[in-house]
Parts: sequence; C-alpha cells; structure tokens
Amino acid sequence: MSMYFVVFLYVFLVGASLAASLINDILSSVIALSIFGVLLSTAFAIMQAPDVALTQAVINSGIITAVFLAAYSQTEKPGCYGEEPDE
Amino acid sequence: MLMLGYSSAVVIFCTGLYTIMARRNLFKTVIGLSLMEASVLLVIVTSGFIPGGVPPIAPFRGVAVNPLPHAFTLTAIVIGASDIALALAFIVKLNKHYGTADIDKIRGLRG
Amino acid sequence: MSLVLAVVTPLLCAFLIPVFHLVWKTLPVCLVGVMGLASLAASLAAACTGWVSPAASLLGGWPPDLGIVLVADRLAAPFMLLTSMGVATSLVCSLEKYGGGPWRYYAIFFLLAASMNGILLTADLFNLFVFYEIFSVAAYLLVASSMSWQAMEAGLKYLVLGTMGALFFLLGTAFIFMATGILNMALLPEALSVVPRETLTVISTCLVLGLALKTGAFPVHFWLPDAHSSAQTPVSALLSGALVKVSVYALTRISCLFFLSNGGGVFRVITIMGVLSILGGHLMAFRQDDIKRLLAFSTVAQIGYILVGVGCASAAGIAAAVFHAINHMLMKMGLFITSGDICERVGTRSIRAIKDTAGVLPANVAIFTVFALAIVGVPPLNGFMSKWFIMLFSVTDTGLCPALAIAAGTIISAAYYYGVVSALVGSVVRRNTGSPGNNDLDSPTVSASSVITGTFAVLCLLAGLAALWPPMQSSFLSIGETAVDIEGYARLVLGK
Amino acid sequence: MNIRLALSRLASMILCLSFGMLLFQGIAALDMDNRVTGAAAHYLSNAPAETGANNIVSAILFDYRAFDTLGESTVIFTAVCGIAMLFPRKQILHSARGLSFITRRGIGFVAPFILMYAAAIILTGHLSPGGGFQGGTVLATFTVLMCVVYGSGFESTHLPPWKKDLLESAGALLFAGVGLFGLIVGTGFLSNLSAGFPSGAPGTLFSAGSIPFLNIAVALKVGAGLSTIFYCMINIVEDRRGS
Repeated sequence: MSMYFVVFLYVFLVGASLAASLINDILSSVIALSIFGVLLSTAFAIMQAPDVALTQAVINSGIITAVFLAAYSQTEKPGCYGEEPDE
Repeated sequence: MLMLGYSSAVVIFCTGLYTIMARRNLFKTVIGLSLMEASVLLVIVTSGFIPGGVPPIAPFRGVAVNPLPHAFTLTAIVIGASDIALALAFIVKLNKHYGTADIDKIRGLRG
Repeated sequence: MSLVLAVVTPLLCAFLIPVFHLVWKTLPVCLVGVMGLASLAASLAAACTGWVSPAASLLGGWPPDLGIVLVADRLAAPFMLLTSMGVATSLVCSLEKYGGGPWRYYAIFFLLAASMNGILLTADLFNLFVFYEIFSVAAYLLVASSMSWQAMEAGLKYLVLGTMGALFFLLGTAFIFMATGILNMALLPEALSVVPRETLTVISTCLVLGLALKTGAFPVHFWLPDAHSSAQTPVSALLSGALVKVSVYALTRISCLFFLSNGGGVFRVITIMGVLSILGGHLMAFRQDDIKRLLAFSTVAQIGYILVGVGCASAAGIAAAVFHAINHMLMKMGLFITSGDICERVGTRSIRAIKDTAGVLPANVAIFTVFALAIVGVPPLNGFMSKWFIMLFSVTDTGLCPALAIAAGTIISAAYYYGVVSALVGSVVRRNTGSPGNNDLDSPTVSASSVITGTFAVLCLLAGLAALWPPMQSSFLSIGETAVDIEGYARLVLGK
Repeated sequence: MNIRLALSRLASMILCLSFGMLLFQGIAALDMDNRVTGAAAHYLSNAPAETGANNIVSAILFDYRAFDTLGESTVIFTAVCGIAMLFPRKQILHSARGLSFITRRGIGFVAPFILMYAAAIILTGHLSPGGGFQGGTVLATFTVLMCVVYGSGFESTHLPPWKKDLLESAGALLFAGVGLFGLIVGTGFLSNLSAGFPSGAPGTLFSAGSIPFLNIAVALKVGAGLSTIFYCMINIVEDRRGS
C-alpha cells in the first residue's frame, strides 16, 4: 500500500465531496455523493476496518442512493419519469 | 496518514456545513447532512487506526487496530442512514404539495 | 428492580403494537392504556430508586469500565418524574382525542418514552447519542403526525437542525474519544483534565452547540416555534412540557460533569444563551397573534430561565433550574391542553378572532387564567417561586445582568398573557350576555384532559406553597448538590 | 437579490472556514500517537475468551455494548414506523412492468446466490467481517433489485407490508427477548455467556452464545425496515405514473 495511493484516495474523497456540494444539477451531485460513499468505504478498508467498509458500501452506496433516486425521480414533472431525456 | 485522514475529514465537514447553510435546495441540504455525517465517521475511524495494524479479527498476528471506533462507526452509519431516509421522505411529501424542492419557494423554511 | 426496565418496558410496548395491529385493526383503548400504565410504573419505580437510594445497574454483566451502565441519582429522578408525568398526560389526551386508530402514532409515542428514560439514565456518552437519536427521530415524526403541510415543513426544519445538532454532538464525542479513549461519563471528568486547551475548546463548542440546537435556545431556536405550534395539541404539550426538559437535563449533566472543574467558559456561554432566550423569546411572543405560536415562543423564553439557573454553576442555581423545569412542565402542558381545547371549540387560533366570537367554556378560561398567572409569576403560584429563586441565585453567582433580563421578561410576558386572557374573558362575557344561538355548547362535559388540567392547576398552587417549606427547600437543594458532585457520580457509577 | 445571495454565501463560507480552523487546531494540539488503551485493549486481548466471538467488532456490538445496538436498531424501527405513517398505503398497485425476459431469467439464476451471500454474512457475523446490519441491508438491496427487475408487483405477491411489519417486530422482540432472558436469569440485561448461552467451540459456526441470535434479530429488523422504506417511497412513483 504505497503512500501515493492513500494521498490520491483522500484527494479524490475531498474532490467528490466538493463536487457533491457545488454541482448545481441535483442528479449529478447525488451520483457524486454515491461515488464519495464508495471512496469512503475504500478509505475504511485501508484503515483496517472491514466491517465498517462493508456497511458503508452496502448502506450508503446501495440503499441510500436508491432512496435518493426514488425521491429525486418524484421532483421531475409527472410526464418525465421513465421517458428518454433527449426531448 | 492520520493527519491526512483528519484534515480531509475537517474539510469535508466544513463542505457539508457550507452546503446546508448556503445552498437553497432541499436535496442539497440532505447531501450536506450526509457529507457531515461521513466526515464524522472518518474522524472516528481514523482515531482508531494504527499504522501497520491488522484488522481486529482474532486470531491476529501483530498489533490490531482499535476495534471500539469501528463499533461506534457502524452504529453511526445506520443511524445516519435512517435520518437521511426520513429527510427524503419529508421532502417527497413537501414536494407533492409545493411541486418544488427550492427552499425559497417553501413558505415555512425560509430564514 | 433493575433500572433497565424503565427503558425496556416502553420499548417492548412499541415492538408489540405492530403485532397487536394484526389482531385488531383499531387498537383497543384499554390495551394502550395498560401499556401506558406499565411504562409509567417502570419509570416511576426508577425515579423512586434514584431519589431514595441512588443506584447503578450494569448491563450485560460487564464491569462499568467495559460495558454500559445505567444510573439513577437525584438529578435524574426529578426529570424522570417530570417526563413520565408528561408522557402519561399526553397519552391520555391522545387516547381521548384519537382513540386507538393511529397505531403507528402510539408505537412512536412509546419509543419516545423509552428513549427519554434512556437519556436520563445512561452513563455512557455514545449511548446517550444513540438514545438522543431515537428521541429526535420520534419527535420529528410526532410533529409531522398531523400530516398537514405546515406540520411537514416544521418536521423537516426540525429534522435538519436536529440532525445537525446530533452531528455536532457526535463530533464532540469523537474528539473526546480521540483525546482520551474512553466514553464512560464517570471516568471522563478526570481524563479530560489532561487534554490540551485547544482540544477542550473544540469539545465544549461541539457538545454545547449540539445540545443547544436540540434544546432550542435562542440563537439556534428556529425550529422550536414552528414545531411546537404546528403539531397536534397532545404532541405540542408533550414537546413543550417534557421533551425540551430532557435536552436541558443532558446539557446540565454534561456541562457539570465535564466542564465544571476543567474550566472553559461553558457556563458563561449557557448564561448568555439563557439571557438571549429570555429576551428574544418574550419579545417574539409579544408579536404573535396565533395563540399556539405565542405559547411556543414563551417556551423559548422559559428555557432561557432554566438555562440562566444552570449557568449559575452552583448547587442552588441548578436546584432552582430543576424546580423551574418541573413548574414549566405543569404550566405549559396545562396551557397547551386548555388552549387547544378552546381553539377547537372556537375554530380559530388567532387571539383577535377569539375576541369576536363567543362559546368558550368558563371553566377552561378559569384554568387557563391560573396557568397564565403562574407562568407570568404572580406570588403564591409556582412560577413566581422558581423565577424568584433563579433570580436570587443568579445575582450572587453570575451578576446582575440575568436578573435584569428576568425582570424585564416578566413584564413583557405579563403584557402578552394579559392580551390572551382578556380576549378569552371577553368571549365568555359576550356569551353570557347574549348570542342565544350557541346554547348547544353549554353542555358541561367532564373530559379526562380537563380533569388533568384542573389537577395541574392545583399542583401549581401547591408547588408554589411547598417551595416555602424548609424541608422541601433542602431536598431540592440536594438535587443541585448531586449535579455538581462529580466524585459522588463516579463513586455511584464505578461502584466504589 | 443576487448580491444578497452572494453575501449570505460569503458569510457562511467564512463561518465554515473559521469553524474548520477551530477543529484543525483542536486536532493539531493532540499527539498523533494512536495506541489501544483502556477498554479497547481489554476487548482485544480477552474478547474471544469472554464472548466466544472471533470478530471483536461483533463482540463489542452484540455483547459488551449490545445496549447501543438495541438503540440503533430501534432508530431504524422508529424511522420505518414514521415513513410508513407518512405514506399510508391503502391499496398496493400491481405494476408488473419490469425488464426484459432475459434479464428476468438471469436475475432468477443470480437470486439464490444473493440470498445465500446475505445468509452467510449474517450467520458468520461473529467469525468474520459482517453481521446483522450488513446482511440485513443486502437482503433489503435484494428486494430493491427485485423491484427494478420485476416491477413493484413483486412486493404485493411475495412480501406484503403486513408480512414485513411482522418480520420487523419479530426481530425486535427476539432482540429484546434475548436481553430479558439475561435479566430473568439474574446476570443483567443482554448478558451473553454468563446468562448460560452455550459458548460452543471457538471459531465454529455454532459458537459465541447469543451473538448469532442477535445477528439474526438485527438482520430481520434492518432488512424488513429498509425494504419498507424503499417500497414506501417507490410506490408513489407508480401512483403518479398511473394517474
């Protein structure tokens, strides 16, 4: 486990958090948050916390993202859901 | 490595706080809460890490990392997840009424 | 009798309710009543244990430094009495109002009762956080349980600010763990004394900010008026009467244990927050026309009085604060329940509109007036006594400024409560002199909630008189002595 | 208006930065020499003998600090109860709209393995990383996957809400029952080996006393709860599309 990898990981972590915060499009920032969750669980795994990493990956990137998307899909106008976005 | 973890946690905490205070969209607020929570988790896990340690699963060779923060973090993750799910449920309900998630357009949430 | 029953009994009730729902689509009222009685009995037993012979009970059979310990002492016991009375009252009102229909509401209600007992009993910082989260989640949901849009908004606002408070609290806990490696509240006062100054500042900032957010003290009070005014009557009464006091307990316990001997300007900050809450709460209440919103802002101000008492950092000041917490429970629950009853009868919550209508029951108005007099602070009643004591002790401990704020606040509150009472009395007079159309409202119904509010009104008078009785004063002083006695707490928890 | 927005952003940025500086100073004042001290050291050296669990995090979660875990799963219980209260479901829509036939078949082959994975995580929680929370969440994610593939009709035919309520309550009551057993025996609420739960041979599947039971209880609670949350939120989407 080289130090470069760890530094890279943390830089990406902070970058993903900034992206989740600053991007104006909600869907993109939800995806950024999901990426952030995965990176965080990698960081936990590096810090020798396998239990925490597993939970973080499964809960934050699985269920919470699903619930986020379920909630977000309802802020669209009624007709938009399920249609192709290119109209 | 410890300092790195702590510093990024502080940056992420402040990012989350800023998101809650400055952004005017309810989804952004929830994202901010999620970021703040994640940073606290990072602080807790980092505080138990020992460079060169092994995971706390017996039988271990060498020095194991501190298992107590892991237990706390597990608890905090689940609690945070239920908070966020609840916040999203409220947003869905409000959105049905107002048709928007913009804080400025929802009467009671201004200020 | 193990203290854990006080937490587990309501918890079991909450877990059983979904099972019962499969049998009865509408829960039988007596079943909910029996469950309420069981949890009330468990809480009162724990409170008695704490008052008569303070005790600790170990969980899982582990020694106190390995596992989690529950402790009931003389600071927790009065709060426990207060919250269990508040919960019982609110449960009776809810049962009277909704019957056994909303079973999820009752499940959340019992979870709330369990978590309040957990917060009051636990001696572990992280366990406190966990119970605080159950407490908060249940409170957000109870606020939103009326399903109106205002309630949803208030619930979301409460949720965002409350979760922020929880995260600040968790960050403070994480810093404590980083600095000392322990979370047992009895071992921490000693361990914190060697922590560097800067870290201690961070810890105190995070813990006090988090708890203040949850309490609803003035600079961070935004959620409180909305949440307390848009919930249904029994829930508002419970929120103002009992929930806020639990946060005050946590603030008192933590600041006394961790920061009394280790310095840091925590108590000064609490005093400042208290003064700001008194002035801000009363001034905002003065501008309200909605009666429930007025009462909610008045709650902010009353929290201010309690915080000023806690900010004295002396046994006497904390004892006076606890006395005021109990009095405020009696008065504010009574005010919310009677005003809710009146508003329902009249069909409006605006004070100006009440003035123009008739149809308010004289008995309700009489009881409301007693509570209003008590909360303003008219001498023989309890509100005067506790405010007087807080003023007295704050002059000796923290200077003249809080006392002046208390005096000013009393004058403002007299002004706005006079407005409410005169509107209500005017409405009664109007009814008796004319408006023959409203005679159908005359039927005097004795409801359980009016019996309870009547009892509370009598208790207000009795508590005011009891405060003059020296043995009562000395036993109240022992509450404050327990709060500041750090070694005693450590002895109790560690069993040495 | 725009200036006001910019000003408020600037103010909150300054506030956040100063709070960050405060936090950073607090961290910098500490020495960065992490050691395992106090209770944690005791857990590391004695947990396998005292609780029978090889995974020390599990030993802490379900034995030393099991009361925390009870509280934590109660938070989920509360949130689920509340979300189900906020979204009352009078009738459940049968939307059979899912993905294509090939995907359904493919998922049909994968499904047993996902369930097996969840079961393995739950049942070996005391031996290896994982446990009730993770396994329960995998179960909940499985129902989400089923919803994506088969449409929400899957829920109404296989897992109606009352069944999930029952499962959740059963998990909660199992947890509380294990706790009360210790209280009745007289060794304290939620006590494990001292209450007479069989310790078994260390390192095998049937060991660690009550910890596997608590894992199952938590898995039921978490799995049913998170699945309820997801279906409560998703059914509204169906509502809107249908109308």
